[in-house]
Amino acid sequence: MDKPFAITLDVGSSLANKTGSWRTLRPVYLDRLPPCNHACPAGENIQSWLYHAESGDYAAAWRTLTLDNPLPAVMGRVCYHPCETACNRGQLDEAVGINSVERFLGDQALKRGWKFAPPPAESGKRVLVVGAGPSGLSAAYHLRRLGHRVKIIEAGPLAGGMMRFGIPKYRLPREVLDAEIKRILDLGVELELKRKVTDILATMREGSFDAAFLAVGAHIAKRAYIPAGSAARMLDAVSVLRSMEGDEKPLLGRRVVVYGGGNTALDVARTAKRLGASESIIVYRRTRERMPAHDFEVEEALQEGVLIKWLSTIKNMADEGTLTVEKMQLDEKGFPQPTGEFETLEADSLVLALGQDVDLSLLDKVPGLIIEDGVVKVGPNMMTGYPGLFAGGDMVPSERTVTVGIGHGKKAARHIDAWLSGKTYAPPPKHEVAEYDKLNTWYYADASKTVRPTLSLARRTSTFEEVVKGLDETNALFEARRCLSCGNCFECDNCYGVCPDNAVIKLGPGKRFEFNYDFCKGCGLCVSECPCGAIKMIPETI
Amino acid sequence: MEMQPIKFYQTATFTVGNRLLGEHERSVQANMRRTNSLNSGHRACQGCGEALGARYAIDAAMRASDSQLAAVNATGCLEVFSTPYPETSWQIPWIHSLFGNAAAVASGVAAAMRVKGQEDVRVIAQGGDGGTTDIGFGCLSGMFERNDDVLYICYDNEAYMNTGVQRSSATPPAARTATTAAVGTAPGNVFGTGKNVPLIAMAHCIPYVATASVANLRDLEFKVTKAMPIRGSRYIHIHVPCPLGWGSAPADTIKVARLAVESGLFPLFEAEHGEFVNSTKIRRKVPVDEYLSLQKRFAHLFAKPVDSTRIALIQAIADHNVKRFELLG
Amino acid sequence: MLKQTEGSHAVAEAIARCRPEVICAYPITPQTHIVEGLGEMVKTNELANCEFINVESEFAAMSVAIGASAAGARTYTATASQGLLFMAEAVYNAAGLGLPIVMTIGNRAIGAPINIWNDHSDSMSMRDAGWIQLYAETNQEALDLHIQAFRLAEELSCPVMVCVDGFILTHAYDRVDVPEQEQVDAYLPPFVPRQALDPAQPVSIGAMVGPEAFMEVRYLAHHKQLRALGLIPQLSDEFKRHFGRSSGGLLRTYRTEDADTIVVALGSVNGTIQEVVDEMRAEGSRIGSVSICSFRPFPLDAAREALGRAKRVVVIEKSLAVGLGGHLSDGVRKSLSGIVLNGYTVIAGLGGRPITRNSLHQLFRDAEQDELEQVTFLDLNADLVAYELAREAQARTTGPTAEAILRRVGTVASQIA
Amino acid sequence: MFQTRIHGRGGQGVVTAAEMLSVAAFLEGRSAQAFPSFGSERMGAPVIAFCRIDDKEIRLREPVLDPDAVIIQDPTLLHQVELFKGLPSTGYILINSARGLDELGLKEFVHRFRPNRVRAIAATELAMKHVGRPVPNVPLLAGFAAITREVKLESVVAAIREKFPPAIAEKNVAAAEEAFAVAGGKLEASHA
Repeated sequence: MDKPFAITLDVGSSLANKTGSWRTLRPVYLDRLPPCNHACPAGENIQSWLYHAESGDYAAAWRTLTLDNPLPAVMGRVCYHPCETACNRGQLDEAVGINSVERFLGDQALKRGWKFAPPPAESGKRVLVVGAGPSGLSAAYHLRRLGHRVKIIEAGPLAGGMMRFGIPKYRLPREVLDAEIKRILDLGVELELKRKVTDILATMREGSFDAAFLAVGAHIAKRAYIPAGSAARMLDAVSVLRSMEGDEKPLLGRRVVVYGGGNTALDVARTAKRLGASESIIVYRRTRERMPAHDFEVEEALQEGVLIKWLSTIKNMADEGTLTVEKMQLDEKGFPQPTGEFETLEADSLVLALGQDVDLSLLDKVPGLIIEDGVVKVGPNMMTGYPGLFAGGDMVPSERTVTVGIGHGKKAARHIDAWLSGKTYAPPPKHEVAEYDKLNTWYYADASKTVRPTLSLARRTSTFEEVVKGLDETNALFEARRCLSCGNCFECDNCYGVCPDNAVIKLGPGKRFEFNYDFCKGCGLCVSECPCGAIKMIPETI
Repeated sequence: MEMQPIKFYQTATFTVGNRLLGEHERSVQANMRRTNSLNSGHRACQGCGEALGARYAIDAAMRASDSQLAAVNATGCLEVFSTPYPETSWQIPWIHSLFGNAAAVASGVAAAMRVKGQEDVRVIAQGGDGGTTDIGFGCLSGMFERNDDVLYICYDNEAYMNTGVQRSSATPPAARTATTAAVGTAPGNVFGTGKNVPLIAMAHCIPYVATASVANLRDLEFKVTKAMPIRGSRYIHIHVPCPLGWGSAPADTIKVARLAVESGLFPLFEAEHGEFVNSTKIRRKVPVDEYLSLQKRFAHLFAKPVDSTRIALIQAIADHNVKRFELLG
Repeated sequence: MLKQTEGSHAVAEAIARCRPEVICAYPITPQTHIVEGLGEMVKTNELANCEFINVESEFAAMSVAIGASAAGARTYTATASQGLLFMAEAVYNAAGLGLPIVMTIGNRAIGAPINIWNDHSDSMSMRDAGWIQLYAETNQEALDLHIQAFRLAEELSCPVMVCVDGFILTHAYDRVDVPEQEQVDAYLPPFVPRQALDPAQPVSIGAMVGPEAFMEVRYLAHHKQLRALGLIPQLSDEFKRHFGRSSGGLLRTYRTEDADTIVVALGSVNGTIQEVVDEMRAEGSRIGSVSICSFRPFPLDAAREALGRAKRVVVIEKSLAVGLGGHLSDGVRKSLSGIVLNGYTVIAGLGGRPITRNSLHQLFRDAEQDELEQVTFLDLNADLVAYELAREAQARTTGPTAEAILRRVGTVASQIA
Repeated sequence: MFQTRIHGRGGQGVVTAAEMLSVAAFLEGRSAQAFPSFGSERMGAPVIAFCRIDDKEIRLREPVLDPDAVIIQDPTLLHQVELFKGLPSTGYILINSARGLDELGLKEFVHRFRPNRVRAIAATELAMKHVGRPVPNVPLLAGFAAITREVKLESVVAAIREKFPPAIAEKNVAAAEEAFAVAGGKLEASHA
């Protein structure tokens, strides 16, 4: 074409005009820490396993999940999911049902028989793990995957610790627990049952272990002095729940009173109901708001007919089972103070659920340890005062939950691994947290949480069937897709689409994007319109 | 042709792309091989809504026409920032003639294509609100009346921005421009009878009329894609914020456009052969204040004492739109 | 084929033989009969493969033409008077974009006062728009010039205006030779656009050009017209070979050899002038005339060649450059730069005022005696003007002069001379 | 050169008459030029049209100022417009009127012209009779042919057939032939 001068131009020639020079701020992509991950005691990378679940790749999701936690099916049932409390979606409609998706993935794995990948190489090191509870199993799993030979020594008759002896069946079916434990052992972890380690250093010498992780559970019930007649029937929660695992079911009678306000108290009260008690009453000295037990459990218990007497303490128990209860009131600091008002309560048995202690006798001969309030001091690397001796779970100062235990196990394993090769493990630096205000939630459709079905009341009070059911595949997928992917690019193409200067380069599926700073004018539209807050503006250095 | 809402992809129902969707279901803008009809290096301001709207619309038209497209451009920002000698940002056959004749020039191009047996080449005319609703209005109406085979797209930024923000017939009430009262008891544009060009286009009973916004890409692309194959005159009126003229942050361009839609001040609807057929529902209704307060051109409404009277008048306009165009539920 | 027909119809037939692909039509007297004729031919399919578009204004007419031409179609339109002024912006634009549009001007006066009769004020207002301007002397030439105009426009990528005197030619029944289709096809090849809107070869047409290149763009437009000075006679000669008659060219001389007095004019008035020249020659005067066909580009050299040896030049102007005199005179005087002779500008025939043999005869006699003013108004009603000036002097009435004068004339415009 | 001026009102086919006259002359191989004085024809407004006939090319573009013949299609114009301006005593006058020249008050005036060159024809009546419309132009044209002999009747007839669609043409031809006879036209002569 014979084009007239100047008035007719060849297409696309403006590429010669590098508008990037106008910029005073430049956009940069970043990954922020999703609040769920931030809140998870087990350090799960929740957002990233949900990402796989969203596309229906459950195997990949499960593999990502189990990089941090070997017991998803268990966790999906018993975890108190602080992740959901932290979830940004909670401020939009309702938190993502992370826990239920985790359980779905765990159950899928069991159903389909997914296995862990064996360690790439053997390190030749031997590590002893004391206690087959959540913390011990977690440590053993991680250490094994890192290539070390691991042996667990467990005092009890079965592995699982508190997961088995503290948590009732109706919350955690035993076949689920057994299956997930077996999968860990299948990795080549050695387990010795019914052996109580009395002298840890001796045991290590015998077995010539290079290091040890101590994860003994808190199985000793705390006692409180309550004057009682000789015929009065008084038991402790730990033994009640433990005996539930044996053939000899505990005899609690028609009228059961449980003393205490923790989850264990609720477990016992609900168990009593299932054992046929017509009355199951919890006596607690503070108010519902101050109760350490999780509210959803209180709710379930109330639904099942458990009664709770708030602001009450038990003064004594007479032979014929009459309890004297004193009303309390909270002072300005929130502490319960006696009122001098008394009432009586008829009970066939009183179960004390006032907390538990750990048996630390195995440490008696170990020098250099600091022990306070019945727990062992450990460093940030989970190592006790004695080199090579690590500890976690109920044994160390911390909240006592399955999730925390699993987290300790993982953390300890990483440090043990480093220690064994004479190094120190430095955890990767944490990204800034992706707060709600970093998101542009307009792009997310409204989709409320999927409620997990629950067992009918009748069956709940008469059987030990699991109360809360799982999600099926479709609603698990739906739930996974409610994730906002806070702080992490999910390739929605918004930045690529909204740039008025075509200054965003799309690198293709899974490869995300990059900026073309030759043309980016720094308007910041991409930042405002990024739904998940994975871009930020930084000053241009001139 | 029905708008297919994307179901079940909560994470990205309203985003540009969606890795969980099939290629064919994704927006043109999500495509790695999109035309970039208006390519990089143009001289539009930071966060220019018109540059964005033009690429959205023309890329969609390119896909719909299988790249058999020619465009006519009225004088205005779009023309000035896209083709200053010696560079052009257009990737398509494009011509600029005058401020007021884009519609007529397009009629001519369409006639030539018809007579040369190239009816597969689709013709688009585009201009700003000044070139469309004011100076180009006669040619536009003539094109409609002849039902010439042209898709006319108006990028409405509600004033003459190219010449330094003067009032146009598309300037909304109370908005400040260089040619509206700057001070006094009621600064800004008057609460006139208004001039709703989409409705005037409908009065010509042309096959298709629609309004769209840069804040709703899928809706915009759907309408362009629907309009392209129709023979005869078609009109799409796209709301494109102007950070310069509106006094909004460049980064807020889409946010502002979204609030115009969500408040009801800029209704998104479609009409066929003069009849209203449907509207795009408001997802999260907001009061007009949220929209107005982001823009310096309305700042005087919020200066102490807040001009609640005129804000209420604007709210009334929004509420009227919500009723008239069935924007809720 | 010989025909006795109306000028407008003859032009319409010529246009049809040129196979235009897009025709934009908007009615305005006295051009209307041309597009009416073409519309008829498109309807009856006598003119096939042509889009006939009824636009809503002259501005739109030229705009549609711009689009059609830019898309590679051979494009035609016609207008006059106010219509040409209404499309002015687009007229300049078409030239700026180098689009080979051909447009007929049925020359007519410009208001106010509104006046539908013939003069050249309309086309003169666009003389610097960058279009080539050709003026027809007869209906035969009007017809022929359109055929040449398409050749010229398309070879230069430059629009061409063919100016035809309103009523005097457009509405006159005359004998014309309408060429056969084959003849025209042989002379005028199909349109091959220099640039076109084509998805296979996309370009951006109509870029904004700043000070760094605008002068050059304008110079090239000028240069294009200088090239036309060579091309116009060439195409005229070629036309003669094809059609056996001469039409167009830059200018034509009539009995100028040995002439002391030479009259210069545009368009149909040349016929009357030649009659007068013959009368005066018969009476022994050494007088001749020059009919300028190409006003843009202006043939400076040819004019100098034709007029350079005369003692005096009388330019008859059908338009008034208010406050100066005439437009044609500017070109004529410039062409004679450095040559000493008497030059007279005569404003005549404004708004359809008949230019009669008698008046011209007297005028030329006065010229021969060098008794003319620099600028003379032919057949001006001096009394009327004097009266109106006096009236204005004593009563400062505002409002249009036209009404005041018409009251005094007190007769319908149909009355002749 | 023979120059004719036709006076009438818009709607009476004044311009058409001039055009048909020029066509008739053209058909006889002569140069002819017909044109109106006036463009925006409105019903009822006075209209003038001209026709020049010559044996050589006609270059003159001025209105007809010194006509050889004047055709008056509407006698009501008689006292409004200077109908006979420039007409020499040798000139022809043809007036559309059922009444005689005397009744029209032209008795005195026409004395200065040759009697056989002045005629009044009831052209409108003839048009009503044959065509059904009060359009006097065709009968007057035939009358013109009869008294001036500038064009032959068959040329006028041919021009009529060129100008009108067949049905209407034939009615006009009939009107023309009667007018020609009324005007004293000698057919055999015109055929000679």
